[in-house]
Amino acid sequence: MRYEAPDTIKAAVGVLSKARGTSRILAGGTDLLVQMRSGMLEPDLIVDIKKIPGMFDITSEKGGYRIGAAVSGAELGEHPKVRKFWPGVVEAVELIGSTQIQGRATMVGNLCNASPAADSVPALITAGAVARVVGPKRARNVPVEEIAIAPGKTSLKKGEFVASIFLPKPKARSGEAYLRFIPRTEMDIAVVGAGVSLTLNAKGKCTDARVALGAVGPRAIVVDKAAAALIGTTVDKATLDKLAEICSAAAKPIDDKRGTKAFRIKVAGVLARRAAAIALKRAKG
Amino acid sequence: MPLDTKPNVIPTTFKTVGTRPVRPDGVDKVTGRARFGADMQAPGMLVGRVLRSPHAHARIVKIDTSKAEALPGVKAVITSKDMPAQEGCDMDVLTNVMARDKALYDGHAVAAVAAVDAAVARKALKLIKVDYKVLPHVTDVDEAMKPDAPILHAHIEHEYQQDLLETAGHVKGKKERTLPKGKRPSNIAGRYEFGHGDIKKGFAEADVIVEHEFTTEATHQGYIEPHACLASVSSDGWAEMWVCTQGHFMVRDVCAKLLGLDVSRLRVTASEIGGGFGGKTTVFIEPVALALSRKAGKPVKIVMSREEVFRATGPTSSASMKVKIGAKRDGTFTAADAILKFQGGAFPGSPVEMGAMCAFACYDLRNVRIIGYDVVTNRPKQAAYRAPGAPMAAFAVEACVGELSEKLKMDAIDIRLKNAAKEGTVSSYGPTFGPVGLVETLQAAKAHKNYKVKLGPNQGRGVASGFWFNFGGQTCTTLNLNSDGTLGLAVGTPDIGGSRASMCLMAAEELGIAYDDVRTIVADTGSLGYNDISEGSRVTFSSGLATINAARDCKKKLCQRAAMIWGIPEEAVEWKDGHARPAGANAGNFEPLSIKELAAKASGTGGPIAGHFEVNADGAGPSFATHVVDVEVDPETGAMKVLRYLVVQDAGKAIHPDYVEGQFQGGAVQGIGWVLNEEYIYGADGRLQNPGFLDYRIPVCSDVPMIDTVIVEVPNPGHPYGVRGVGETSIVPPLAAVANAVSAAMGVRATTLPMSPPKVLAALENKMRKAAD
Amino acid sequence: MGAVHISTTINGDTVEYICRPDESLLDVLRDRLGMTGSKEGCGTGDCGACSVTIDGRLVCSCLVLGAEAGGHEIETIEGMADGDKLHPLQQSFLEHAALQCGICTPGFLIAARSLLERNPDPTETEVRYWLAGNLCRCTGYDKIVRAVMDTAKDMKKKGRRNAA
Amino acid sequence: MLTVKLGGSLAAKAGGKSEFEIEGRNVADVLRALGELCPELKPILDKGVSVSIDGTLHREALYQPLTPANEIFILPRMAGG
Repeated sequence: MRYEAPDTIKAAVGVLSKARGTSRILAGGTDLLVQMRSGMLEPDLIVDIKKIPGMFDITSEKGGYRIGAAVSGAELGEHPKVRKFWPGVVEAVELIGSTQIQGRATMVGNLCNASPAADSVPALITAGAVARVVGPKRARNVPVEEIAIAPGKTSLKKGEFVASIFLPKPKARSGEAYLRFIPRTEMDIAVVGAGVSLTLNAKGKCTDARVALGAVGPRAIVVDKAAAALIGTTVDKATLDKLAEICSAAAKPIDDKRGTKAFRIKVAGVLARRAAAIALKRAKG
Repeated sequence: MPLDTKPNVIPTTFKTVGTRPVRPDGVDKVTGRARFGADMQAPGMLVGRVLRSPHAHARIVKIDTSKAEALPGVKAVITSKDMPAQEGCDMDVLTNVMARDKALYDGHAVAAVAAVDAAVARKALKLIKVDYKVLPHVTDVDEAMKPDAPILHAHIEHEYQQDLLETAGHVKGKKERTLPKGKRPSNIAGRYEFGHGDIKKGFAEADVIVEHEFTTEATHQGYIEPHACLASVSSDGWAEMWVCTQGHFMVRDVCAKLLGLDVSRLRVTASEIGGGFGGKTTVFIEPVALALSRKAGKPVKIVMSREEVFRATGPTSSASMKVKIGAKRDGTFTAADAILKFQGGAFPGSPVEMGAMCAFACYDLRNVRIIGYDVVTNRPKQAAYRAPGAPMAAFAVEACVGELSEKLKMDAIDIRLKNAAKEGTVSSYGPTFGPVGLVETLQAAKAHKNYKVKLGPNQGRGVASGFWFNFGGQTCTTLNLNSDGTLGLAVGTPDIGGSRASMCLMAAEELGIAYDDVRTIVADTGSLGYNDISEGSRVTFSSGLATINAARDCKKKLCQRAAMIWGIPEEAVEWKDGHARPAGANAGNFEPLSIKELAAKASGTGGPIAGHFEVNADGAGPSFATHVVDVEVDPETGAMKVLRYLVVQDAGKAIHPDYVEGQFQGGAVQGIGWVLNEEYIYGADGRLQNPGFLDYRIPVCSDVPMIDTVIVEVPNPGHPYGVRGVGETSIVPPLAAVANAVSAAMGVRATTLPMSPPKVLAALENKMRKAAD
Repeated sequence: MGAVHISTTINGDTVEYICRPDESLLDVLRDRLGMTGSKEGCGTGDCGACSVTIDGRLVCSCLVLGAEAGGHEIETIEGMADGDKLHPLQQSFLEHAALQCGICTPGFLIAARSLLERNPDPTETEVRYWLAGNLCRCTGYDKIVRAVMDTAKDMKKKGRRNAA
Repeated sequence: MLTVKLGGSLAAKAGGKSEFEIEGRNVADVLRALGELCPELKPILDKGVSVSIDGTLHREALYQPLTPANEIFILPRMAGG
């Protein structure tokens, strides 16, 4: 196994493109090292991107913020502006693992590990986040929902990696939230996750919404029907119950060691409803 | 103590005992200096690794190690061929540490390598080619009992007829039906029965009868330190081992037997031990490390990975149980019946007998019967886990007691008080109890503020009591007086929870000196006589008893020296407050001699002064406990929150109250994990699906509240200071206490553990559906 | 597999080592540098027994490669006491009997110190969630949480006294 | 005559008989006599059992003196955690 720590994106793309066998990007390493340890994965090349300038930066851009690929959950959580604009995204990222994991784990890593249960992904989707993908060709911007295509699989091509994630400026009177269910209070992988974002007009009617579910399908599920159910309403109790129903119906989970199908279907609705209620509160300010 | 007829006078006041000083090994443990199993190095040390079966049940057709042996850096490769059966060795243990003709569970060791480093060792394992013939497997206890289940051991036979009648419907899916008569190969390794009276008659007298079937999953002790050992066998056959174990004398004797060594040629030193809870009372990698070292001619260190710990050490049994209790309107129990079926993994020896003996031990029953089945399955051989067998049995029994209190509209503590075992009660397992403290724990629990807190919506309160025997066993200690009057105490029982502090306290108390003047060490197998394992909550009792008597022996010698110095008869000298004093006026008028002065004069008065005591300690008094817990259930998700938790337990005498409370709290939280989230999950392929702390979910800090404790002290007449073991009883009530609380909160009886949220939510929806139609 | 040469700072001292690229920082600390105070309970970041800080940030050393540790400030349990003077948390753990077997203790101490550096006055809930990544199987956490909270109180009192 | 009771698996091995009248002065006598009365028990007795005398558990107190007044229970050997 080879370990490389290039100091430019160009150099990183270079080694990745030339590499034979399996190569992996190392940012926080909280998934990578576990996979290596278990023997699940024996990469021939590891490219540590933390020496590349900008990877640790959180920079404002067109009213939004660009988060570098190596920014840890802890650092993100300590950024007052980001926390104020996207509390749901920050909370979702902060749910990933323990304090120790937070010291290393990155949002980009959580996205590119392509786990169906990744906590930050539903929240990033509902926040309308866009990934900056760099590679042999010129950099492209990809909506986060298009990165993961199946468990452990991404749409990234050989030589490509995600250099940063852009969180667009939230609209006025908008709010978002992410909730997940785990058996314990900490340290577990999400059994179900639900992210909701919504925007209200001056009259308190919902004009725009996004709903995404985690851990109930091979990848995060964007539930447009649920969003549609919110739009045009004041997000009253009846609407929330309808939202729950739609989300439960949209969930396509499996039985596994972490939860049953029936449980995930029911709880997907419950969490979506609860997340929407929090988002509503936040939108009202 | 055998042959000791002196009446035991238990002091009522203590100077040192009962205080809470800092433990002697404390500073090393907060600074990272303490050396645990994996922390030891040896010159030229090799890394040992074990190859494990990926199959739950498979015949081992052939093992080709040639490629691994040829790999540069590999110094030894072994299989069962290198560990031939020795005269009189325990074949089950030998077969468990290295599979012979069959792999009996996922994770069963089939070969091992020693190499210059971990990378080479890992590579070598990949080069070993094992040719398996996969066989049908069974991991569920009820499935394994079926007459047509896949058979693990041809030599285990059982006569089915009678059981199927007796436990009709217990062998699920197999109602009474005709079977070939006589013994036939089976996974039922034993059938045990305890009890007395006439249960038919008893149930006939009952006004209310409660009956339920229960299941519990296997759980792991979950000690944070994986098994580790460093073995070094030299060419002349002398061997040394450094190992984290609850019993280094056991490790020495068992390994010597398995490998055909003279016991005297193997010296074992116990490292600091990072948790055991029963899981380190047997051997796994130790004989393998010795065999590798013998073959390689170099020291070999084996450290298990966490995955190996889960797949290949000894979790406890899973259980399938049926309990029936009858009571009169006034709450008096008229009869109790239980059938317990425990699978103990791939070899006989599940703790079902102890579970059967503990099941109804809390109650004074005229008519009681307990039947236990020991069943083998394709799972790792179970090892002891804190009060082995008792928690599951208590879960089933206390759940029924809880339901009786509801049906009879009686307070949960009152109904237990009404039937509580006390001095003179004929226990459900036979013997008559001496002085015991169950009633006292129930009264203290009822008086505690937690029992009076008003509960909110979706909240429930659970109560449960529990029992554990506590053991004594072989113990040998030496107390050496140093030239400056300080003392070195050598015990042979590994310190798994602060026992060195308790030993110092007892020695200091007996000699009337300061706690800091005594230093306790856990001596290696070459320095002391045989000591049984640190198990059965026996250490503070047994090593404490031996320590106190060694101190008395020491005092006697000190008095002799003083008598010599004063030129008066030995009987005329008494020991008080750390000084030898003339006993009364007519003994003569001499300045008392302090222990320091006598130590300084030792060489001139006959040489070193040391106290010794050797015993097979008896008279360990049982410890009873009562737990009260409040939980809240989220009716929409089945999530459960423990709001407050109370442990009340009889310690006989708390030597170091901090560590007594620590045992109470630790046991309670292990129990909370067992009832809420911990379980061995097997796939259809018979492989363990959750061999790690991510999905084997032990409680984390944010899962639990503070654990309130009340120490009850009903002295144990079998110990000089009245000590009872406390380590194990604390894990007996929690399963039932939490289950009763959750049942109360959601209004449905929880009968399967763990009560993970999916199960709780399913139960709630079931209830609503029922209410709907 | 090409070994990597690393120069870094551990507990204030410059340290140089050579390691394989797939070796964790924990392996390096324990097996190459003889610093066995950091423990391996799982090797997958689930137990926290290997907790160290890197540039003041709490991490599991089993989830860091030795190869990436170059040029950082690493703090381990071996550096927690100031000579023979224990850190207040170490003293408090002893006085509260906040350890039984002691295998998880170094990890808890490093994690608790990093909590008190950021939050000198934590609530019980904050303490419990911050320490959720440190598993203890012996104590039920009660005495550990008390030890951390009492240390926070004492340090605040001292702080006030020094200020006055 | 000592009255000796057997618990659990031991009674099963003794052909279901759980109470014996035995001539003897101590535990050793009792175990020897039981071994002779029920050969199926012998291997278990040799491996080691727990003996409860008046409610106190003894592991291998072979020469513990016994009188007809004692309550004597032979129980399976126990292991703890």
